[in-house]
Amino acid sequence: MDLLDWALLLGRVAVVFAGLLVTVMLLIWMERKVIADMQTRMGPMRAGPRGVLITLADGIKLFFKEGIVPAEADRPVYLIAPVIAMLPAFLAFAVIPFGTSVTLFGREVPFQLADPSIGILWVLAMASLGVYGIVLAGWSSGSNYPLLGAVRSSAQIISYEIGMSLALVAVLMYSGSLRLSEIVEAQARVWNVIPQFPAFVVYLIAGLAETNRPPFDLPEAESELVAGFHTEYSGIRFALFYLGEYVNTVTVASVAVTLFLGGWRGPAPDVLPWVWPLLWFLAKVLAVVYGYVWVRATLPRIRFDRLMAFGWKVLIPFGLVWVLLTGAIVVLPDVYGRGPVVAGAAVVFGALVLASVAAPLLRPRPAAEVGR
Amino acid sequence: MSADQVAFLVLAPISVGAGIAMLLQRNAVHAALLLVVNLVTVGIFYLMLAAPFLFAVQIIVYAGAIMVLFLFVIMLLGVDRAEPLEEPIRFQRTAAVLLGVGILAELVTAVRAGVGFRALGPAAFAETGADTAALARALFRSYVLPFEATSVLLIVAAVAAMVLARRRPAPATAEPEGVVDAEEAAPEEVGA
Amino acid sequence: MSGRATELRQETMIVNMGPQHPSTHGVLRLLLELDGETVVSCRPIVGYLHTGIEKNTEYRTWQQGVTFVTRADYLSPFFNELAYALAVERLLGIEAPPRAQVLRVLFCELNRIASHLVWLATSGMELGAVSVMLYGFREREAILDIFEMATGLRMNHAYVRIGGVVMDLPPGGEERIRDFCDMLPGRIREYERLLSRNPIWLERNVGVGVLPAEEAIALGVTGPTLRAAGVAKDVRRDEPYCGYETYDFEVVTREAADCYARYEIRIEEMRQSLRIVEQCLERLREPGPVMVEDPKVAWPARLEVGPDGIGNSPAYVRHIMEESMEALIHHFKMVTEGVRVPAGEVYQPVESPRGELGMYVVSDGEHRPYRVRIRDPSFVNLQALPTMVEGGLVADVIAVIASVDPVMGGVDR
Amino acid sequence: MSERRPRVDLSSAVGAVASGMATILKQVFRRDVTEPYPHVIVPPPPRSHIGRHRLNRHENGLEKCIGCELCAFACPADAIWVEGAENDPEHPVSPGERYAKDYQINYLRCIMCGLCVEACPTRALTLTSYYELSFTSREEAIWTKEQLLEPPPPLGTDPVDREG
Repeated sequence: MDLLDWALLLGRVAVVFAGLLVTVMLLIWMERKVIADMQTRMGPMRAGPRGVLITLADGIKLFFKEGIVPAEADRPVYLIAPVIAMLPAFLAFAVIPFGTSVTLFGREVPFQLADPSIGILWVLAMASLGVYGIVLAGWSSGSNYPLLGAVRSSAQIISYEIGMSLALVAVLMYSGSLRLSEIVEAQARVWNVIPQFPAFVVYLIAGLAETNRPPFDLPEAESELVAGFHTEYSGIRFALFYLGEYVNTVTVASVAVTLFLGGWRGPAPDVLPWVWPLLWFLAKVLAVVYGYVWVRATLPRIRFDRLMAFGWKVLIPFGLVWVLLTGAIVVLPDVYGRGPVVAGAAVVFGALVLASVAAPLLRPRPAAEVGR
Repeated sequence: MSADQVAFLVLAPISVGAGIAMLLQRNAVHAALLLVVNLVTVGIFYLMLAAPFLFAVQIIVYAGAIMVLFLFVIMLLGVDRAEPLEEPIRFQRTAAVLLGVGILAELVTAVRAGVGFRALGPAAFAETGADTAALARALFRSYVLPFEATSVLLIVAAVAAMVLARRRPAPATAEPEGVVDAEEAAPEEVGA
Repeated sequence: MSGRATELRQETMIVNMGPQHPSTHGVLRLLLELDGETVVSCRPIVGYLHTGIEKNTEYRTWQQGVTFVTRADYLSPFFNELAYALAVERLLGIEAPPRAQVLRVLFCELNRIASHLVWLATSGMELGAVSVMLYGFREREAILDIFEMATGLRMNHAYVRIGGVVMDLPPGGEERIRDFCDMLPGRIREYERLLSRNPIWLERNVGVGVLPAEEAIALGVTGPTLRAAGVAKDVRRDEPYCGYETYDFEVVTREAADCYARYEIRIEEMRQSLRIVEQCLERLREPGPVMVEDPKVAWPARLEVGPDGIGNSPAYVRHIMEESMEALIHHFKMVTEGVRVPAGEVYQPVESPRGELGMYVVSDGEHRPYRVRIRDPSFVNLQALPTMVEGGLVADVIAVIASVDPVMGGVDR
Repeated sequence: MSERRPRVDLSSAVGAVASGMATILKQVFRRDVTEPYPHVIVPPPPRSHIGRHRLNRHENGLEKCIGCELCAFACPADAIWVEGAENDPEHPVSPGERYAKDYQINYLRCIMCGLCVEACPTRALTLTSYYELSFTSREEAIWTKEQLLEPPPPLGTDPVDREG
């Protein structure tokens, strides 16, 4: 590595950082607009054309607001918690390939900050660190509502991380690599979302929980815990939480795009070949986020005990079974050849269909059901 | 001086410092946090030694899961208060010192002798980037029996912990508030 | 060892939910004792919105009282006004003209829909269904527009007066209400599509906050909360007023006694109210006076809108100022002294959206009430809150408050 | 407390969520209900008396108010202060014997109930729907006779309230 390499690396970091900030800015605006649209409202209209600068305005406002430290707070932890919440969110994005590459000064510059062999594990590692910000913020505020929020959050994030990891494991087994660029390569023909649809669904649900988005926004749950872990935060420190949360949303959506939706792949004309993948990537991320906003507009907030039950009793067993199946799909043809495996799968599938048809008929009719 | 060396020189004092500070810290949450710092720096050392998989596992499992559970318990039970000073086990301190010295001696001898360690060096993995695959091969082919035995052991331990920690189901004549009364909970099921 | 462990077990957390809290319907304060997230005990504390409405009425004329009581339960102003007016009319031994009665029923039922829409909106918001909140308020806005068109105000109308109502519907008013009646059923179906079978909505509401009939009756609970326990109690049916016995509607009940049953009841009640509104519109085809003729009782005002705003009509001004000295004297007497109500006491209940809203009015024969006591259903229903939430989770507290739908203005008066 | 748990099976849950999401999407194509207030002002209905009062004059410029204080009597909130006085026959302020020497309405007390205009025997006092009332001090909230005699400007033109 010579000086130019270093400069290019630093440049990439700066560009990605700034790009992420701008994306978050647009994303918040988009979310507010989309949900307003779904609620027959207009949403923000004042700052900038059709309110596009509203996030900037909010950010500036928050920056100049007084930051209050509660008397009961554990001061050092309280002050550092927002930073801890925000940093992993940014770091996680480092391994996402959001385009192909471009040649600058005679060097090839990939649209990805780093492509380590562990790839997706880096994202998981950073996601698991992100919980500290929330937990510490809740604990250090020295107040009851944040504490409840923090407890909820740590339980929730740890639980759903398992479900999320299982979904990712299935994809990794299917693609045969941890390296994100290779996973994107492997989707040149078929996007993973088709063979790995169950994993996709599990991932999206777990992703909602990981980013504390409705209907899984229990750590915040404004109607129960006021604002959950960040009840006591104000000013720029509150803004950091907000920022971290949305960067997380971008990351989760980006991972979904990379692992399931073919990453930056998409039809592209020959002009400016490096721009199109970028646009495709952005479009796919926005589509995923649109889906998240749509879910937010539709669903009520789930209750905490049901959330945990859903995570442990539905998502994780389902994920385990799916990992097992994926393993069978990947390994068995190598061992026994294609034909017998397909035949065996057909027999098992048929038996399952038969069983699912027969089961309701055999079961005695339950008495008066609730919530018809 | 290479970039790795610079990083090491910066991180090593932090790591050791965090470890020592953790021991000296009275506030349980602060101590746990310092442990997290220590774990993360160790993870970065793994990264510098070209063992990214180990790094990921270190962060995900130790820093991400175990320490969060620690914090969870500390916050939930409010253990961040002063503990009683009397020692439940007699000669605890003497035993601790003896054991500590013993382990130190063992470590020193082992490292000096280099018994059973084969220095592969980063280069062996960095070429192929295949440390994950090598690890998987070791775990799931060569040592699959011990691996499975360990997992069974862990599951047994987890189930046992759940059984021990479980509250006895409230008796049929539960009081209207639905609180489990202190007297009703048998002492032995409260977990040691 | 066991001593310390039990100490841990017993450790509970006291949480003040409110008076500043997003989902306590204003300024309700709940002192919650929590064991983890389980509610061990719940003590509702009221009084943060005390406005002295009851006491104030003792220092105003009988007619001015309407403007006070309408502010008690601010989500159902017509019901407050109606209960008060009916009580005073009973003391006076008069009855409002038929058209006024129909208008009263019409506005009360529209008001019931509006109030239930606010309930739907707030409970949607409190359980996290934000869109339902906006849809609920959106449709309520249409009702408020109707109110504003007819009474000139969106809330606290002071529209129902002793002896009738202050103004008839403006021209075009009936069509406007009819349009609304055409629009709403589709919207109600939309709410149901969003919520009724939604798994999360079911999880949050079914089996939550159960209040069986015996307990509900013992605690004096009325309204949808009582009807959700299968008790078909409805003042409109049991002690009809304003001719409710001549309207065709059903008293909706459910057996489950939980939050979901209350949800179903309120949704169905909106439909029943629409039925009544449509019947009212039929009856409004017949013109007639909206205020009693007796100048010793009737509030002397004939309002008309002009370029300068709303005020007494020039014809009426000419009448009292130039034509009839007697009318002018009555006008002055009514405004300054008001009506003299014979001594006696009366309890007049009406079925408000939240239950039995009663006015206990005592007169000592003077120009002012001796005492006006409002039996507000929110206040009484709040008593049942601890019974419903204790043993449940914090999140259930929210669902239960939402399903009881208290309005603190009515609770604290 | 009886345990009643909802029975939710997968297919009906997925169906319900899907129909809910479809309902939400339907709203996207509905007209926005937002009133972009200072840019577009929806006129209140004619009867609306959500705004300030207005003291009226006869066509010949004399004030309609005769200082009878009925409005102050009718006001349940004690928001109106009227001081009547004898008209100077040479320069009458109002037709008749008396006029309002002082007339004040305290908008911190006023509840917009409209009893005052119902009490006014000369239609001297009317209620308008000019709702752009904002004050920064208690003194400003008490409107004097001179202010009340001014007809209200069209909505949306008060410089104080320009940006809502």
